Amino acid sequence: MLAVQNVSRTFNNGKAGFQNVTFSMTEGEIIGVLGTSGSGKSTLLRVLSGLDEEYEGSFTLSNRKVGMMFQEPRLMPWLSVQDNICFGIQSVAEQKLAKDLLELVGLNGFERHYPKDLSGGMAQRTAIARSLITEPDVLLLDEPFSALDAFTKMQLQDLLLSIWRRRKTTMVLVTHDIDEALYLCDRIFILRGQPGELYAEITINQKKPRLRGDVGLAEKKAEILSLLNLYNEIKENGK
Amino acid sequence: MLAVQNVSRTFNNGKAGFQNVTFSMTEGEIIGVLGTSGSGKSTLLRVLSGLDEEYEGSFTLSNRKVGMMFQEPRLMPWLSVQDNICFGIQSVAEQKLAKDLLELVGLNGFERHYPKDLSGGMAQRTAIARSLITEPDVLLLDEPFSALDAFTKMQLQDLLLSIWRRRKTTMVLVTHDIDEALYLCDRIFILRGQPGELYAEITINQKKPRLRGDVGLAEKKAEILSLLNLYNEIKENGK
Amino acid sequence: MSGRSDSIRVQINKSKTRFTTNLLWKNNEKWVLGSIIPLVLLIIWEAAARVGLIEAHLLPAPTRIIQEIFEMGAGGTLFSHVGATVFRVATGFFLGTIAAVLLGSAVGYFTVLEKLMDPLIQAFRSIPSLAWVPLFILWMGIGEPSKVTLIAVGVFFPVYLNIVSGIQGVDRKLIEVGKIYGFTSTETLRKIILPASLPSFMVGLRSGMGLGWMFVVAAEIMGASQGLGYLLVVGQNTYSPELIIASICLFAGIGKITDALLKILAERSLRWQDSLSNQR
Amino acid sequence: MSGRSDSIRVQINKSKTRFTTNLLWKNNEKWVLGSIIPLVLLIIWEAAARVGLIEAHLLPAPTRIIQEIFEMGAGGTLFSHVGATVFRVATGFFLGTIAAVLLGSAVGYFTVLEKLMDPLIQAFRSIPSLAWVPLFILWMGIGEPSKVTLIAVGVFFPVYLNIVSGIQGVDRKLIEVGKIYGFTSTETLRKIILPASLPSFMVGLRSGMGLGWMFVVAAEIMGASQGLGYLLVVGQNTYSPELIIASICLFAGIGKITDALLKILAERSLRWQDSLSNQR
Amino acid sequence: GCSSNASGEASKPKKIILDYAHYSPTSLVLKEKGFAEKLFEKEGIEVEFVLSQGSNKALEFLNSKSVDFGSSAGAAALMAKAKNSPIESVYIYSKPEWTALVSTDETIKSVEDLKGKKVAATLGTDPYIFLLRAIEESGLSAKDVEIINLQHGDGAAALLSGEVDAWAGLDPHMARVEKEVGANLFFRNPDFNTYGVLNVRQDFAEKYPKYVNKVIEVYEEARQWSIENPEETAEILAKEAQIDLDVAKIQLERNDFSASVPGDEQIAIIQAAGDVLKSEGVIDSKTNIEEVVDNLINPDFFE
Ligand SMILES: Nc1ncnc2c1ncn2[C@@H]1O[C@H](COP(=O)(O)OP(=O)(O)OP(=O)(O)O)[C@@H](O)[C@H]1O
Ligand SMILES: Nc1ncnc2c1ncn2[C@@H]1O[C@H](COP(=O)(O)OP(=O)(O)OP(=O)(O)O)[C@@H](O)[C@H]1O
Ligand SMILES: [Mg+2]
Ligand SMILES: [Mg+2]
Repeated sequence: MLAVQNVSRTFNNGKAGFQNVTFSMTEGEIIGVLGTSGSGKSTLLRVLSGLDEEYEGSFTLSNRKVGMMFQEPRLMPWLSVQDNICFGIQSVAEQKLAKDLLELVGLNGFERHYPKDLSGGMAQRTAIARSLITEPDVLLLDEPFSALDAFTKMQLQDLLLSIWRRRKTTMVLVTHDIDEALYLCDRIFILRGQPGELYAEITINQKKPRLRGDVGLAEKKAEILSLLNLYNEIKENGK
Repeated sequence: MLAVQNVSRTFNNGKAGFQNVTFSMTEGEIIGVLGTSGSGKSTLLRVLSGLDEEYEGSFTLSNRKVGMMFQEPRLMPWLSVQDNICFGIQSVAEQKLAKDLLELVGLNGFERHYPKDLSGGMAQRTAIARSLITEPDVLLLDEPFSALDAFTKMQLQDLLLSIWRRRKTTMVLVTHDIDEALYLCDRIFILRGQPGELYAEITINQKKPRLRGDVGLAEKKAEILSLLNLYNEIKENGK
Repeated sequence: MSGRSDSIRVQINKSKTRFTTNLLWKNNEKWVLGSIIPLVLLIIWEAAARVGLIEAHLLPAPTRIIQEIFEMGAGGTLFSHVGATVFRVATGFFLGTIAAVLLGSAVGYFTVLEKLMDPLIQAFRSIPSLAWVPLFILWMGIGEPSKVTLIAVGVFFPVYLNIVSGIQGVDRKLIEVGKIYGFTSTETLRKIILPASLPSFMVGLRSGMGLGWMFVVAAEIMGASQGLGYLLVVGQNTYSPELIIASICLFAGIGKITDALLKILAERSLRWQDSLSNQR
Repeated sequence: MSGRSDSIRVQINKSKTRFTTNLLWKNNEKWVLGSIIPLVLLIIWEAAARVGLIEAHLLPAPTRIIQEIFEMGAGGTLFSHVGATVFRVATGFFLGTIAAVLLGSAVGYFTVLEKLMDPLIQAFRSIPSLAWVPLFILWMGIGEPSKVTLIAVGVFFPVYLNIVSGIQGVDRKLIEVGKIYGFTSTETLRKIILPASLPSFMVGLRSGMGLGWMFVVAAEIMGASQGLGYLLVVGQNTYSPELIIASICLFAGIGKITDALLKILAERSLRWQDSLSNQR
Repeated sequence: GCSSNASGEASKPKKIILDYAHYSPTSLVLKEKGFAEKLFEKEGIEVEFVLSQGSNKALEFLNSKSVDFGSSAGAAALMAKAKNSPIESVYIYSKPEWTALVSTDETIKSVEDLKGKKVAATLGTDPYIFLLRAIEESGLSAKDVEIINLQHGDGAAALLSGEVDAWAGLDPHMARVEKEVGANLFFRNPDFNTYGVLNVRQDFAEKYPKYVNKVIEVYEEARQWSIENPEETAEILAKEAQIDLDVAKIQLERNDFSASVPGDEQIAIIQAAGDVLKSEGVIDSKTNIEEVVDNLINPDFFE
């Protein structure tokens, strides 16, 4: 479905961005991307979505409708929440869907608000709804739940799962929340360095939906933390 | 030091914001604020910092230098990272401090970049450095580490602690990360509802620095989750 | 750093009480404050004229001017002069704005077009209104079309300039959102770029309207027998200071009205802006 | 929704190769493209004049105009005319800009000042350049000061308008950052508001420069014996189309140059903008 | 301007466009009384009036075919003709004394007193020519005075505010300054004024010579009328030009409507003006003034 062949995109004479990334994805797969800040995760999504064409290497993406949620909400300040959600759709038929999504992300009663009157989390939820409304085949998500409280976050993770179950959407999910990655993804990529390189790949075979408190997942978490070179750090800090 | 007396700030004819918040703080205390998205956490900080004067009720804040970090980075787009960090200071003497902070938040080598060329996490770290450079007595932090990976996040939490140890800075920390709140705070407030109300207050007596894997903290976490009405939710989802 | 240094702050129900009592003042404050300086100036001017500090044949007293305007009003000519000019400016403004929007958005959005056409347009921008007059007479005669077109030319440039740079200043991040949805150029223009550059466009409109009023004099040199610009020129040709000043006052007054309308329009359409002005 | 529908994309080392080979073209492309349309127009005009489609006493051929300009250049008068006008415009531009920055930032930032002064200023904005002439002669005589001041008046308004609305459009979020640091009004203005409204200010400068060139004609009606505006008026009074067109061309040419300078300045100082134009 | 297109029979224009101007009272009377409309209505020809705000505008309108007949000062017509404007002067609408040298300074009593002084005039216009000829006649040269180029109205203002010592004035500014401030016209000479001439576009004259005659005919009618009704003429002028009746009267007193056929007298004066303009460089030095004037003045349409 998606095959990425040795793609690099660097800035500053190769001092930032990412390089030599190779992987492939099958339909309906959910891939998580973890990595230190500035390791090129957002840049990778920008390349995959076609926004950045200055990359080197090559990649194939079958003829699919791509949806993307950016790291910042990027709402149109002149549109109300409702209109922002409907931003990408032309037909009136989808208005119903907009209503549903508004409900699902918990923004009922805020349809008429302008972005400037939203809280950070509400803006992020609006952006989530906007990226879901076109029902894309490939969904690129850049830290979609970073500004949400634990409660809302879980709700929306489940929303994402339910969409995946219904439409077999292929997803690439950039996140900093290891639990989130473990709960949602089939494979997790770990980017490290500056420019970032694909450092490790972790496969999670458990069927979705998974149990949040699962022991197998907890083990994976320890593995990931050690891969991110964190385990020692934590011990050190905790003395 | 800080005494808040029944303060309310609502929007939309009392349908959003927060109301009837009363608490007081002693010098050097770190208070965590948890709450669902849109429950008025940022609004509370805006009121405390003096940016929003349309509140009702009253509060006293002894004559202190207040520092604030906003939920969004709010960098000046026309200033480089270096100049953004130095934005609040007048004297050249503090340039040295800027250099140190740049190092501490891990932005070495990016001094000359404009905000548009930064990754989300890097922008956030610049904002952190900017709010720390004035060495304020009261620090209001609005989800300061939301865009950072687990690794960087822990580093910066420790940075915050070291500053606290050195200067006994009083802090109000809004966060969605329960572990973070447990690691850093003396008391944790939980806001709930729309408009948000102070629903619960949890005191953590353990001395800082704490152990991240501490069992006592894990118990508190369960308590907080249940307070946020999450516990049942999780069970439900996990079936 | 000074730090916010108010030690104790107590404010109870501040906003609520404020709201009801001061509503009347709020509504009229703008007008009252706005008229203070003009009134003071008028009074000084009148006094100076009365005392004889200013000679009447150079600068007649305000009362004389108002009388002149009233006489014209009573004679019915005022209305036709004002009407003719307002009509010309309105039509010219309309046409100029349309041209500027079309050309401006094309030039602002397509780099090639900018490179092709912008240099020429910028060169034309500094040609004075008076210089256009003979050319317009030559090309279009002295009828209403050439007058309206000349005004449109005046309106065009600031609107164009503001649109182009408004568009070029649009946040790349928002445009990328459109790209994700596979927007065509026209869609991007219509749904993202134009709304995003609206603040700049509004300034352009107001600037353009100002220039429309300026160009109307040049336009009405072209064989008009009605209009404020005509009055001004007649005043200058027949050495009637009261006519000159009366027409200047009318220019200022009506110009101010049109500008106020545009300003209200701008405020209405920019409510969504998270800006200094909306904060108040 | 159309969706991005390119099935296969292969791009290897695209940016690197592009960079080296096309450097020469990149540098000159702007000039080459920019001159296409003017050149075509010139050729059509020359041809029409040669064939006799345009009568010479109405619109002389470009070669005739160029010859006229060269004659003036050879006679040494060209330089003094251009010099006088450029000097006036430059001084007026400088003064007008300073006044606009001071007044504009005060009015834009302090609501009270806006309510007090903005209405009056907006009213003055629609007074045509020609209308100011008798008043300026009255107030300041016919010397250089009144000319420069008149130009400054012309420059003032667009710069002022753009500054005020630039300031009022500044993102509240950034201003709040300043409040946290306890900035005084001047600090806020200097460190946040002015830089943030720089894009708008730059458009204002370019608009203002355009108006400076327009007002110079009105200024040079006031007893000048040198300058492009003077040439234009002399051309009109002595029925010399080649003089008129030559001065128009000079206006356009020099106006374009000043605008290009300002545009470069704008581009330089707006590098930080995350905008459409910086993306290219 | 697509005005006088021949329709059907080539010898008859569809529409005749005349100009009217505040400096030509005859044209105002003509417009007000509707003589032209009366005459041409019978032939089914439309008449349109266009306001000229100065000689230069009238000539510009002629050039661009926006009018068929335009009123200007004789010298202005000459300058345009020297630049190949296709026009002919076929009628004299008045011999105006519209210009004189004006000053508010008591010490300036003659042209000689202007030596070293500042004098305002509008380049290329009748007052300018008048000033040059006056200076020349008095034995001074143009270099002995500082001529400041100001529009007519601005010149008056500059004189009154003391910016200049004298002003080559033009009615009605002059009449007004005289009446209201008591400025003194220290040098007058009607013969230095270059007459008010009615010009026609050459192609119109060639195509419809008969109608040139007819326009002259209605102009004659208007001229007669204004000679007979000076009071009403003043009223018309005051109303049209929006000036006081008194000022209008002074202006009319300085207009001599007695002669209307262009002839040697006019040719001589215009030629003299042309020589001055040529020596001042306003008209190209290669121009043969005599020939140009000869081509310009065409009395043949009088019958
Ligand atoms: N200027 C405003 N006008 C109207 N409503 C506002 C305004 N500012 C905030 N609100 C509303 O107040 C409520 C609380 O906002 P606030 O930003 O304090 O939430 P929060 O607790 O910080 O949420 P989050 O965790 O999502 O950042 C929201 O419902 C928001 O819509
Ligand atoms: N337009 C640009 N010009 C220069 N450098 C850039 C540009 N865009 C991104 N970078 C650099 O590329 C690197 C990777 O950025 P990217 O946004 O992909 O990081 P990220 O992995 O998403 O980090 P975060 O987790 O903080 O969002 C950063 O060092 C950044 O400074
Ligand atoms: Mg990122
Ligand atoms: Mg918030």
